[in-house]
Amino acid sequence: MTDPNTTFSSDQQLDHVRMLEALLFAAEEPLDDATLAKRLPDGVDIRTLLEAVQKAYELRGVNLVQVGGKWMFRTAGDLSFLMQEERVEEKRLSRAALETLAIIAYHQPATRAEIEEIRGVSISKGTLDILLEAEWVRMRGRRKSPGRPVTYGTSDEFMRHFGLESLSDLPGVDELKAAGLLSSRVPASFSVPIPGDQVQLEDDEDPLDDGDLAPEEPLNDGDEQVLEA
Amino acid sequence: MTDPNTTFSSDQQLDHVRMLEALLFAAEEPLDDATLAKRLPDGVDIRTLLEAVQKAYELRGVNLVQVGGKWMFRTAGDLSFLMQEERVEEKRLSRAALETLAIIAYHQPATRAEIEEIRGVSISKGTLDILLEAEWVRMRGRRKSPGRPVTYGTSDEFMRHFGLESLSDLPGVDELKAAGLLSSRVPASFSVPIPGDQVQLEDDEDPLDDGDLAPEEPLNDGDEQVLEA
Amino acid sequence: MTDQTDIEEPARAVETGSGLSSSQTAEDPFTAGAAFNEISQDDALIIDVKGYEGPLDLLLVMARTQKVDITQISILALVEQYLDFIAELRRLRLELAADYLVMAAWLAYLKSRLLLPDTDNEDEPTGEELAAALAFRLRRLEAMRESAVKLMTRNRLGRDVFARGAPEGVKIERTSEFAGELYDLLKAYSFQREAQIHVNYKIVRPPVLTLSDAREILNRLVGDIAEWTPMDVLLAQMPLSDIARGSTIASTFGASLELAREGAIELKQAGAFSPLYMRIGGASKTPGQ
Repeated sequence: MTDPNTTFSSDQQLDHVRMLEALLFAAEEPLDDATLAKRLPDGVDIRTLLEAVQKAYELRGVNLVQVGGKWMFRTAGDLSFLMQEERVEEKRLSRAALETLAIIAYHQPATRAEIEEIRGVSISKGTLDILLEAEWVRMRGRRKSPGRPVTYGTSDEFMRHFGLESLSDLPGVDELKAAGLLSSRVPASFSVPIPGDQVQLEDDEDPLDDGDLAPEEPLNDGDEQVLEA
Repeated sequence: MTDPNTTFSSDQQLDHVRMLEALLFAAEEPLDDATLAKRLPDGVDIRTLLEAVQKAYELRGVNLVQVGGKWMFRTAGDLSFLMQEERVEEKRLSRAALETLAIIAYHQPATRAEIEEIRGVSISKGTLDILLEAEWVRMRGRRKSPGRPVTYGTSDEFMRHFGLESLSDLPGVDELKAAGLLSSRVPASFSVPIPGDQVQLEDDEDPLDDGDLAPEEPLNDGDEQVLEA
Repeated sequence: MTDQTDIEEPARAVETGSGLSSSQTAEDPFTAGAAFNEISQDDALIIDVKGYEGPLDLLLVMARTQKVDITQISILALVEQYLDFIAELRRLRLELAADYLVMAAWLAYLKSRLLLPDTDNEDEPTGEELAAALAFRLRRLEAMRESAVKLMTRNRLGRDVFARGAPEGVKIERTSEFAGELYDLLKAYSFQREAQIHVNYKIVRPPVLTLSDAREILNRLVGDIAEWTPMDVLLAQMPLSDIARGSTIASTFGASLELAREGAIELKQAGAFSPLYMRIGGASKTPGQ
């Protein structure tokens, strides 16, 4: 186990580490580099500092982790047995919702039709609603194709909940990609779409229209076309 | 600065420290010895452990503190400045307050009755309070007239805020006309007073009585006479 | 009703053979195949198929009964198994969702392509290509299922790992400060001072020739003129120096139209923009008459 203190080159760096610890401990939400940098004295190398802190806490009861590009402290995974009392009641996800979530996560951006194609069955009313409500899935944009269907992707909350640093951390994503199983086509081609960046729209996506985000509108009747109305 | 890790006598103690850290970190409330003991393996000397953890975090950005016999992690007191963000919100004056302020500025020293006469409407409760609160208006003294009404004038803060060097910088009729604020049709007899000194009392003013500055008294009931009581 | 149990059995059989359900630990509510457990005795005839998440799911479950590794399954055997199953359900006159029938039709086609020698038609995919497409879809669905399980068994926030229970947060101290512009202040002052000015306004008549005045003047002038006279000449005689000429012309012209209609005067004009002549009405008759 490393000594967190000897890792730091100077008293000044130690001061900065203390600040970083305090900020990340106090934060209600994961913080990104920019937010941290704004709070710390000018000219501090945030990345180096974060890595130092991450290392210092690596083997402790609380770890510094990066989720979706943001930093947060959380309890060490191996201590989950201790935390029974803190567990929150989970929503039960149906098998359909679970599969839909996985498809959206690995194939994003994915349209409803694409999800249905992979599952070989239409998505029942409410399945997407449940995922949207859980804030694990969000509407990303619209596919630039006839009917301009809405595309879905995962949210920051998804990254946070599953402790993913980025989408390339999705379990098994590399193997799936290599096997061509994230392709929409038979892997004769074996060219595979990498699950794209969460925030940036892809080339074939348009941003959502204003009305798309109206809460009651989109998904309740299982017909994407309604969004166009 | 001590090394938190070398403080612990054994791997087993380190395990317990990790547990303690995780429990205290995730807890929504400070935890007492008994609660901690119940959740840690049997036979752990909680007190020794807590002291060890407390010592380990002593100089870090996060400290273990005891409040009311219960334990919790807190960000270090000297870093509290990091956790605060000051935000100044601009509040705009109501039209009534602005008009009242303007009249006080030009016509000072002015009593409430005089302000009302110029405005043609009575001043609602609180309008003067707001101006006093904004520290743009102050009570100057009392008019040497029946009822000895309080006279109002502007403050240094008013001058600062509106960028005036002296009250005589307030524009006169011609300047107001030139700025298009007064129409060209005002009768020749129309005049704008040139306010006197902001600080010195005029001949017809008495200084304020001692009781006048009591906070709750003056303006809330909209009746100047009460001040005399 | 013995048929009912007959139907239920094969369905259950494939189900328990599924490697999927065993890989999903029952203790995890997220991953338990809840749909499988909802088959009740009364509804068995209908729900039995509904226990599957569509035809692809049914195929996947059947494939699982063939081989643990679905890359090794015999597509032809799978197709036959599916078609037999559907045929049995139809024999029992069970209502089947269209999805299942569409899949059955497609699989029947696939079967024929696999059994018959390839045609030379380049536009049609070969039986092998079709089989590969089906295998791909099955593997892809299975991959997503496995991924869902892996995802759900990660250390999840709020279940396995925890964020700070009582974050101090960043305290935002809001101080409100009054703001005002000198301009607004002066505007407010001017506005209300002016509002309190009491003035008597005298309404000044605008310097125009009214229609009725024009009519009166014209009546008087034309009364003396029996010969055609240009309007300009008449206008020159009008004693109205301080009135705008445009207004005079307009009103005079308007009045002349009115008078002409009443027969008091006559008008003539050779063409557009040429001079307008007027004379007293009835002047064509000899004055003597």
